[in-house]
Amino acid sequence: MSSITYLEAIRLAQEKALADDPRVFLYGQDVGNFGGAFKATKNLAKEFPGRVFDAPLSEDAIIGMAVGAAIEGMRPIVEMQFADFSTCGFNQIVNHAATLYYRTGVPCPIVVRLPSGGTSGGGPFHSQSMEALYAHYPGLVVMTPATVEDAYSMLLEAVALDDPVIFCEHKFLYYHLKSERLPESVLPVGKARLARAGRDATIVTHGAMLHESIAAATELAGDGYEIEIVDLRTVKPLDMDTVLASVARTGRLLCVSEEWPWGGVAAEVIARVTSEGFGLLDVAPQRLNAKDTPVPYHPDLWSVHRPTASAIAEVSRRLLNI
Amino acid sequence: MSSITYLEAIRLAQEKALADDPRVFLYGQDVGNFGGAFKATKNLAKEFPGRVFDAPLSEDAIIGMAVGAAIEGMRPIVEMQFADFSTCGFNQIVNHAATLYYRTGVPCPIVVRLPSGGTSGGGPFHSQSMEALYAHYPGLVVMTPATVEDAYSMLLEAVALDDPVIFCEHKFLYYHLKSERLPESVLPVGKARLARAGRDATIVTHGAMLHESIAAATELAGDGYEIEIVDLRTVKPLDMDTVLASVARTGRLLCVSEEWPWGGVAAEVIARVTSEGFGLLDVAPQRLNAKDTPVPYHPDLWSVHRPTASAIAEVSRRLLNI
Amino acid sequence: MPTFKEDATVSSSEFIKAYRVMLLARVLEEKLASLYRGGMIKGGVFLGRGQEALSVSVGLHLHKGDIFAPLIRDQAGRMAFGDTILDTLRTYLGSQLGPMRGRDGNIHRGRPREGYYAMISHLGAMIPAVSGALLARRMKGETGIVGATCLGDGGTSTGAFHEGLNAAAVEKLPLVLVVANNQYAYSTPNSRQFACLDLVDKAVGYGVAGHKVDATDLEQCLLTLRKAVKAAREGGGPQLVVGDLLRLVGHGEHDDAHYVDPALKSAPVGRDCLLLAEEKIIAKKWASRAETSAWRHEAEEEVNATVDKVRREPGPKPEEDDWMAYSKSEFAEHYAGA
Amino acid sequence: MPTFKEDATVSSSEFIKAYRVMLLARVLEEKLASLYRGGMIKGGVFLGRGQEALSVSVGLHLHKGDIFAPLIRDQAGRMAFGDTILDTLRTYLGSQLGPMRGRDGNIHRGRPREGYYAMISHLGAMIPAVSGALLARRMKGETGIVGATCLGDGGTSTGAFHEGLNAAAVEKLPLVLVVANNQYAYSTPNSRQFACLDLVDKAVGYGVAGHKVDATDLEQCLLTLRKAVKAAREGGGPQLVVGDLLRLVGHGEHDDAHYVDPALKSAPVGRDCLLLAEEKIIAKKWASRAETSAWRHEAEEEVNATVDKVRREPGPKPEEDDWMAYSKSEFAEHYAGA
Ligand SMILES: Cc1ncc(C[n+]2csc(CCOP(=O)(O)OP(=O)(O)O)c2C)c(N)n1
Ligand SMILES: Cc1ncc(C[n+]2csc(CCOP(=O)(O)OP(=O)(O)O)c2C)c(N)n1
Ligand SMILES: [Mg+2]
Ligand SMILES: [Mg+2]
Repeated sequence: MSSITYLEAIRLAQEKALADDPRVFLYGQDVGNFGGAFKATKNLAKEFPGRVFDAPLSEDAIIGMAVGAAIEGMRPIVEMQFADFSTCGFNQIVNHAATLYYRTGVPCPIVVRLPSGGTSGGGPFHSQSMEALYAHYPGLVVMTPATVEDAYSMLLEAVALDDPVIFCEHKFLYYHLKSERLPESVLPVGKARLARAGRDATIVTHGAMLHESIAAATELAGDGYEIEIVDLRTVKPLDMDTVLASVARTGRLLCVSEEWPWGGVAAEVIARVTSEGFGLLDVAPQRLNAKDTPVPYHPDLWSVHRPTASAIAEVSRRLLNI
Repeated sequence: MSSITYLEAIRLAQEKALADDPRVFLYGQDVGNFGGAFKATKNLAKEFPGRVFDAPLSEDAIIGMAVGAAIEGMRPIVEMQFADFSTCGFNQIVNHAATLYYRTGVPCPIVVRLPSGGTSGGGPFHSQSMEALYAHYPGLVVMTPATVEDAYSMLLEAVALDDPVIFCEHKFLYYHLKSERLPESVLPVGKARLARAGRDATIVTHGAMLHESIAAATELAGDGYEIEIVDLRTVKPLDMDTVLASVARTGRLLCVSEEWPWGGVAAEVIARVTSEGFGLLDVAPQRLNAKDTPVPYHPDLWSVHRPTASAIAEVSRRLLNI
Repeated sequence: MPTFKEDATVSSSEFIKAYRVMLLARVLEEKLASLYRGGMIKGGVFLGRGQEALSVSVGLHLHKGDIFAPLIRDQAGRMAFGDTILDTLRTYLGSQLGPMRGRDGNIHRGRPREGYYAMISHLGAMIPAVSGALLARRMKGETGIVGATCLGDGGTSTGAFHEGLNAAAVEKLPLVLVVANNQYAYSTPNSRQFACLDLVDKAVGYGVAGHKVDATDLEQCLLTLRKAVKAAREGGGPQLVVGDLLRLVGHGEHDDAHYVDPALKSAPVGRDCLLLAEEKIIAKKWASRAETSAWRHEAEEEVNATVDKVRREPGPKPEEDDWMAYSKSEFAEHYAGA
Repeated sequence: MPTFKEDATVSSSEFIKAYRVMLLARVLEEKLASLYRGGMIKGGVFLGRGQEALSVSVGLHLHKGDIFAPLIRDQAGRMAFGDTILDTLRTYLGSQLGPMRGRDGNIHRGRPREGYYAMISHLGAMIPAVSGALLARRMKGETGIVGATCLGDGGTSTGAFHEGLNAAAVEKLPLVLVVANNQYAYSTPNSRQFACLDLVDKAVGYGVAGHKVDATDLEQCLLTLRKAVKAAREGGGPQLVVGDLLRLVGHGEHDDAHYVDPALKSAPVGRDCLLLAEEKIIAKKWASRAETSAWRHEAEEEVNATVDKVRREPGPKPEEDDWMAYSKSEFAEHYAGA
């Protein structure tokens, strides 16, 4: 098997879900014959006739229809063309899908795929990281796969879950991230992963920021510092056991997140670590998010708007008191 | 002047804004002759003909129209019938109003009034506290007045600001909170207020939770503990100077917020305090939010779903190691 | 357009059946209003007085296995579809034994597993949900199914209405969307809500069938819904039914509806569909005045007995609730303090 | 319906003026496509090839003081309304001197202070914005103003379209909403987008005037927009204009549009409005082939010269940006690390 991209892993996971479970279907703009704006559903309409189809330009209806289909026992996977457009289907996600189980006892097994995060030139409306927004609402599972393996296995798990899943797949990783094979064994849903072992500080991160963090850690390794990195994988629920265990080892915490700072993943992780593991911290925990402005479209602005390996390395140095 | 309710203060502020500034107008469902679902615009349509009018049942259009009117130099105040329905106007708020200044340099002076928070029997769709959601987005000022005086003066300031303001007025305070007079001098926008002086611990809170926190502090005062309380007033921007100064005095921090925990105001405040004032903390900061489920409609469930004075007192005791 | 010659009348038994459900809904709602004034109700009370004829006609034409997503003013339609006095009172009185276990209430109640959907408050939102349910049924190979949902004149202004109806039309789903134009959305009159001459004029813009009915007239409602539901069931795609009527109560029981134009109250649209139906029964000699009184009495007895029973039922116990928004208990988060 | 007898022709000078703007837009967009292939463009490139006749007709009928919120495929309409080659290239090439200072780009550019609105990506969103602007103008006592905005066939499926047009209709605002039905929304054909026979059938459901035009025909476009804009300006309320045409490029320059039905390409709807307009000019002897070639050459010269100039302009400097989403600098938050 030749190497598989993150994007192809998502396509393969959907293909497997369709093949394995007759309750699965795909709905979204251009996901049918065209195979999706990013080709995440390429060939699937042909392979699974009547189960992969184009929706009108109606995010609210797309999610609403998925909710209804889920009540009837189906397992819809819906694609938003970009995460940013999910604001138009926001009400159905947070007020219908997310509340259904609590209110009625009937679960709502939908998967909403959000092509997320920044890419060069994407601009304010094709770059957003919306994981914190959805994680704020009770009832939603929010996944943020950072590797090809996780993109594949977590999407399959998302489909298997009875609860609604917001699946934040990162566009920056679509083409560049590659793997030789699909995973055989996987971590359970809600478990974070130790992406890199270290002893001097812990970086807690997710999504595309995992790779920036790894690059920063590599840079710092050159100076003799060993940074441990926790990839959250799902930001809700949060695997505090893994995070706290790492902080217990290192005593230092940096949270790196691409979404905006106020109330973001980094804020939540720091709040949790400090209230649950205050004594583990030797110094003030730090965070690094995107800047608190819309995501600029110009590549030169964008590349400093989001956290980069060099910015992460710089904050890490401060954290390490170098 | 007989005593003024929180709700009446909001009405009076709108009356004054309409009287003082010809650019101000009111738009929203039932805000015209009917005077609004909560009567926050009572008589204003009659007093200001052609400037207070009923909108169709269209939150997206209501906000969108306010944005357009603001570009043309007006100062619209729009009312959502309940904060919870702003999810249907979410896109215009976060992607249009919030981004306009950054993208084009043209400010977007709209005020979106959100009747917020829980009341007995309100249930999942008439009780939400959405301040954290909006604060996550760059470009929005998020106000959460907790007193009659602030309801009045902050709404006037909101209208005067060039930036879009999400004005979270708390329904629980509408009728019960009263004051003898309207404020003469006011704190500037973005400044928190020391609502109660103390030395043993700091509670940082906002909105209706201010009053639960005061009740808890009063209870603890009976045991000889002096709790300092900071009322944030605006949750974005956050007045960290006031918060940090208080924590510097007390060494102990409890954040109390009615919205959901994940990424809420409490999480943000704790993240800020620990990263900026770690050394000030003697013990782990704590937070108390609503439970992580939709807001239940039954009064007996609701009354334990949100933080109450007794729950706050209980967590405070743990914080004080009693 | 097909003509349904054989369908053009309503039998006395069908009419009486519908009338009795309307009457039961009316009696039950009068009780709810009285309990509300007595401070016995948990949450708000939004009644369907004056809208029973249209609502009941929806519920009566649905079968077991169909889908129904009622809205605010559908007590009659709910009961016609199988909801009970007991479930109704359990939600309003806050019994733990109700279908929503105290977590949500009143007009939001439902039993989704039985095709009886539990509305969220955001108007219009049930339209795509029912559409998606119908799509699911089609994918499962079920045929002859109908999904119905109701809406007010105000609800037609929502984006959800538009997107939902359009998507249903594209898929040619068997959706029956019933709009009760009661002239007001809370206090907002039609003139501030839309500018088309008639809401049914929207049908052509979606490519769906449109039906118009005088919703004070039970017979016309029954005939119109019979036709619309049949057309949907037989593959005719979405059906938009618009009924004209007047809300004969406040928006909710807290509202005195002083803003309602007196001219509307005295116009034909302001007539009470229940009274008209009763008059027809009498005029047609399908039953005597004594019989209709007995029916009302029977309904009152049943409602009162159920109130007595439900009042003795326990409310939800906070300490027994699992406080889980997830079906998987591993997903419970433990927030400090909470 | 009023007939505009005196308006029923387009003068040669008006036609040629429109043609030359279309030509300039076409030439500029061809350059953008070429720059895109050369990797010189920042952000995406979405072109309006085939849509110039409809688009230019909108821009040409607006005055200074009117409002225009163009969409993806409105290079021609933008230039007719006053946008320049310079501003266009500055955004696409990422010059700091462009109207959006590198913060947003390309089709999102605008100068709201001059009535030239800067679209957000979320389709439909500009409709209520223009409506609100018109409401504001009315409150300020300005009359005779028009606000126009454009949309695609796909955009009509959004809730924003519905809510915005309805609200404008209720307020009887002078809104001209121009729908370019180019048969596809990205890859999605009309058959998966709506079920009405024609999008103009939606007009009656909003109580607004509807206009239909063959959008490959410049003269018809000019006449139709003249009529619609005049009607709006004179108090006739919102005008819904639907033009049929075909997108003659990919959705964006990354897209080869292989999914476009060949039958559509060879149908009348698939004709190139620019070629048709040129043929008409020649046939009517309003200009010679040599003159039209000279016009094209002139446009190319100007575009090329501007590219040369803009390429030498600096891009935005991150360290000089104030990174403020607020107009009040006190509101800048200081997040640790950032
Ligand atoms: C999206 C949304 N916005 C606002 C409300 C608040 N609200 C509840 S009922 C109502 C009026 C509804 O009017 P209509 O649709 O005509 O139904 P009716 O009450 O007349 O039966 C409003 C505005 C809501 N439920 N949903
Ligand atoms: C609300 C929303 N959803 C999705 C998109 C992504 N998107 C951009 S253009 C497009 C197709 C638009 O089709 P149409 O409205 O027909 O305009 P055209 O591109 O054909 O001119 C889509 C789906 C968007 N911009 N906005
Ligand atoms: Mg109504
Ligand atoms: Mg199109």
